[in-house]
Amino acid sequence: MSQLTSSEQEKVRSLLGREPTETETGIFTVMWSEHCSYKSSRIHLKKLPTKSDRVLVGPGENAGIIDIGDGIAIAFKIESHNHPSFIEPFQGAATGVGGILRDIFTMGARPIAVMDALRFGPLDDPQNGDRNKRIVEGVVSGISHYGNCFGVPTVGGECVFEPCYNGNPLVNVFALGVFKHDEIFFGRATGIGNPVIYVGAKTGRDGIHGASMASAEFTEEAMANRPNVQVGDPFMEKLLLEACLEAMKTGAIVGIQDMGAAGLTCSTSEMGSRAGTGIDFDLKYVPQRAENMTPYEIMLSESQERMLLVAEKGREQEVFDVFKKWGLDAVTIGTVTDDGMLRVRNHGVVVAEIKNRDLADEAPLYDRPHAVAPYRPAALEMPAAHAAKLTNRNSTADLLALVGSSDLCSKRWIWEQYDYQVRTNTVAGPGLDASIVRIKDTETSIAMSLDGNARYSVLDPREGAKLIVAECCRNLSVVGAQPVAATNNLNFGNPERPEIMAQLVESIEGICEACIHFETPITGGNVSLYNETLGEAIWPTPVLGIVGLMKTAAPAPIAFPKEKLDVVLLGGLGPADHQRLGGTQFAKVILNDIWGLPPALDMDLEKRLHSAIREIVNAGLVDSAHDLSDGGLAVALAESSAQGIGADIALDSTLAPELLLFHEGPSRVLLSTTQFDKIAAIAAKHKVDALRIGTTMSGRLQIRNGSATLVSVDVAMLRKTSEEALAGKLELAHA
Amino acid sequence: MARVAVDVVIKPEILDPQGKAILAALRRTGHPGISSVRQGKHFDLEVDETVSNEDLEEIAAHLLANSVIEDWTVTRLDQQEQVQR
Amino acid sequence: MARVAVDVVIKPEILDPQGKAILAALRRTGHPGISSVRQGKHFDLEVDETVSNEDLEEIAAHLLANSVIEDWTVTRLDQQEQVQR
Amino acid sequence: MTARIGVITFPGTLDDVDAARAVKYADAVAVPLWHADADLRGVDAVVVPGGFSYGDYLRCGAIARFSPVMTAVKKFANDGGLVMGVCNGFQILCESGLLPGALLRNRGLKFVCRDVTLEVQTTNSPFTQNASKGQPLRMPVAHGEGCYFADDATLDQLEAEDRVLFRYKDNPNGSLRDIAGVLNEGRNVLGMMPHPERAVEPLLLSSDGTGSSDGLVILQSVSAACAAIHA
Ligand SMILES: Nc1ncnc2c1ncn2[C@@H]1O[C@H](COP(=O)(O)OP(=O)(O)O)[C@@H](O)[C@H]1O
Ligand SMILES: [Mg+2]
Repeated sequence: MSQLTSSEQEKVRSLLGREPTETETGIFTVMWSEHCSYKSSRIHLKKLPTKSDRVLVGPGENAGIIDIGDGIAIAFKIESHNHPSFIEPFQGAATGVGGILRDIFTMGARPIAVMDALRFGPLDDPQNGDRNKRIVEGVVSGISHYGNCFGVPTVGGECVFEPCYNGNPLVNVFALGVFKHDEIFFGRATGIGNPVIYVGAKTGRDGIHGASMASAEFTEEAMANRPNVQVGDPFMEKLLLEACLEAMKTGAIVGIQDMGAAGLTCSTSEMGSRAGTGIDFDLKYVPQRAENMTPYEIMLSESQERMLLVAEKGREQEVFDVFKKWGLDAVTIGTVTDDGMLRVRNHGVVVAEIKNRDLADEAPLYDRPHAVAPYRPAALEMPAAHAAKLTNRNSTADLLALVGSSDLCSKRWIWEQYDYQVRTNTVAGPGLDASIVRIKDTETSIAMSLDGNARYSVLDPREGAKLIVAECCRNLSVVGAQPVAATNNLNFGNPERPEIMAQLVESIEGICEACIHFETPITGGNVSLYNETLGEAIWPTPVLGIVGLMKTAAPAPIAFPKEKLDVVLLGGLGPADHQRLGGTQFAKVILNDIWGLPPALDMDLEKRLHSAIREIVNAGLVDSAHDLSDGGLAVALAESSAQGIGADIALDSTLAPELLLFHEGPSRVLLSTTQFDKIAAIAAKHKVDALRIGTTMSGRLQIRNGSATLVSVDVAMLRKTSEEALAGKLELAHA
Repeated sequence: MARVAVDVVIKPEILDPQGKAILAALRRTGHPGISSVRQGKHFDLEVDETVSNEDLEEIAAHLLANSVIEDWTVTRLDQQEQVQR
Repeated sequence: MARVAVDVVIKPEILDPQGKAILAALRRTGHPGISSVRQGKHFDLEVDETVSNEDLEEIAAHLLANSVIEDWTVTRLDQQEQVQR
Repeated sequence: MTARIGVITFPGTLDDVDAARAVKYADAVAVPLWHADADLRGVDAVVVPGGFSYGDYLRCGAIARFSPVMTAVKKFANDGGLVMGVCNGFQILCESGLLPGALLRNRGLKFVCRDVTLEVQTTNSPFTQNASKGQPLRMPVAHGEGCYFADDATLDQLEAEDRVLFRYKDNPNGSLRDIAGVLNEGRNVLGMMPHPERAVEPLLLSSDGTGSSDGLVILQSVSAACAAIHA
């Protein structure tokens, strides 16, 4: 459990001019925790680009908001629930979904899509495999339970396994909502004398200190100390959503904020500090589920499904009526004041009295040392022993191993548990490069992609971050969307270690460079630090969520749909070498190793490729489209074949087979088409290569290079290997 | 062969949304005399004589219940006696 | 105030895939002595003196259990006695 | 005269908006009905849509059946009114006793969201009168408890009386005899797990090859049956 440091305690004393009460100490501890105050990351986050013509609300609010035309806006954000998901996977993941959904609808937007980025320890880990399986099952069913019952489609995500997540799984959830420009609400307590109203679930002793727990490493002691588990009630959240949106329509609500981390403390002080006002309230009015709760416990409880709102004085009844209709508690607990103080009473007696500004603006800010090389647990060159293993390989067997590996196999076992089509907006659900939801009654759709390849980040955090942004934007472009804005979740280890802090700083700076280059300003995000268990830090894992806009239309499938189409590799074969093979899935699955550098990214070329592929797909010139990412060319071919028919591919390259087939150089897209000439013309215009590499055919995927046949495999075999892998590894095939 | 019942309930301090919803339904359908409902799981096991009380306790704690949020009791039905921890 | 337990189990002739999955897990983790597992629901109610045995029976039969697929027992815990139908 | 089809909203209902939209696609008027009102507003037919009414706590549909609107729906159905329950709506109708049987946890123990193919078993119903016997219909399922169960005698009777309306070609949940939808004795109440209201526009999910508007034929049948009542 993180506590205030002695200098922080000193600062509290000097701000208050006296000793804090027990409740005040609790309030400062959570508000100044890493989770709430971003004290280690704030000075670096300031570097991020946050503006464009479309950005209506940038970082700092509950979610970022961008304009999408027609008077419509979207709000979106990503949030982590890593620690709780380790302690209790089902509830931890479920309440993670609940939390991010509240962030969206507290701004007035109706959530229309969720995506999840998951990281687990390997399912076949000798020591932790069984526990990892239970965590996977728990997390996926928790997300499924909450999202499905709330009624928001979970339209995609990603799921990766590495040993560094054995003791520290990651659950990052992205949510996106839609509303009109004039329906936007803020978490501001404006209007002196206005009533402060508590709505939703009763307050219990749940998750007390969740925020400060999320700011400390796991120790044996913390694991034994488990009363922090919060239980989510998605049904209550659905009622809360409908009631809040309906109450907002009355015009009687002035400001509204969800109670997330640090519950009542955070919502009251943030609403006050944003508006420059104070809030004076009495805990005796707070609906309570448990008996004899102390002021400290009520202020720090993280019971779920609660909101705080400020109404226009005299119009409370309109608000109460709406909440009553939906069967929810709504009670006035205090008023907005002009003195800027957070004043908490318990049956009239003041138990805490703090300037709101002191909690928000005076929070500590650290420039933690980072002038060292980022922590890097891998050699720079390919270990010599691998050279021998690379000769005379059976590339067909390697491809099957990759297609059936836990990172690359079909994630159907996961996403079929999610209702990815409720509310009938899902144009493209899980399974495509990007997911697409249409905005009803407009011609616009939103495409979205989550990515975060930590193998690249651990080898070079700056280049890794750029590659992630590039991949997200490439995924969006492949379905025809223009990337417009981003959110990010920075999952790192202990920032008090300079080599970890260096990873964080390098990653943030890489995101900056790439987001400027690809014109996707960051509108918000989340930082999750101290992802370490028993001294073992996770790899640096920045996860980007990027959204794009497109005219509503069905995108091309990934699948090769029919015979005798030209197979085209837009962007060409690309350069490759063995140093840059070290971060690939080939290195991981086949050689069980990691070394070297991530694939080389030319951001100018990448951006030209995005323009070219958008123009090509939007002109309706392709029968299928799929970008190259993990696993490289051969895996992309296998995926397009497994979902459709096969192909006969003839390459002519001097690259060694493992490089040719499996290098992960970016800036490449695989197409099938009957209109190669038109595609080549568009590609030439954008100065991008368009290489005709083969023809689609039924039954088999065959890859030749010159006179050598590298791969020859049954499409049915590819499909079976990909589709059955995950359930098989989870040992559920026979359950 | 013996019959064993294991009852698993959510710990008292932890929210039980199911129980809450059932209680609300009972209120609406005219049962004001019920003041609390908690929903849990019930398992009926058939075990042979090789299964000791310690085995049962371990099965309940590790497989049937989630000790982070649930409590449990193990009862041998033929003896109507609760297994002590 | 009295405490009442209601246990609801799927009828024996109906397949219980959850119970089967648990049994399979027990086999895998080395508990061959368990020959059958059936999973059901357990309810803990707190009731006042206005609530008769007939009321409890009716609540169990009409709300807590679905008689098409489930059987149930009602037990007043203070008396450890099963309410007779 | 245009058919007026009621769509019920319980706390926790999710598919009411989609159902209302689908009703409009079938050239009928959607009339919102609220769980707390016992008034059906003079509608010609009622859709009990999917979702998680009352959180689906206890058993799916078990709590919703006690709501005032369901008292009205029971009376409406007993008087011959057309009632169609989809997904959670099917569960509610079974729990209410308007349809035989019950819906158990999926055999695979997981929630499953997937496109399935149904086969129309009979056109002798107001819900399938515009379809043809044996017609395959593609539409999604999305449920955790959709395994249809009834005892053998009941199943035999359903079959003997031609009351199995749809069967799965690719059973996703373990339903007995692949049953996806059943009728009541009066043939005026339908329950089905798959979602016709989600399959009214080919655009959605078309790139997986799953985009379908096959659900329309069911809603159009209802719409036509309502119009016939007026005629
Ligand atoms: N945890 C998950 N939840 C939902 N969908 C997932 C999840 N993991 C993977 N998917 C889906 O599986 C497909 C393949 O994922 P991935 O290989 O990560 O895509 P890409 O390489 O294009 O980013 C995507 O459509 C993705 O949405
Ligand atoms: Mg992709």
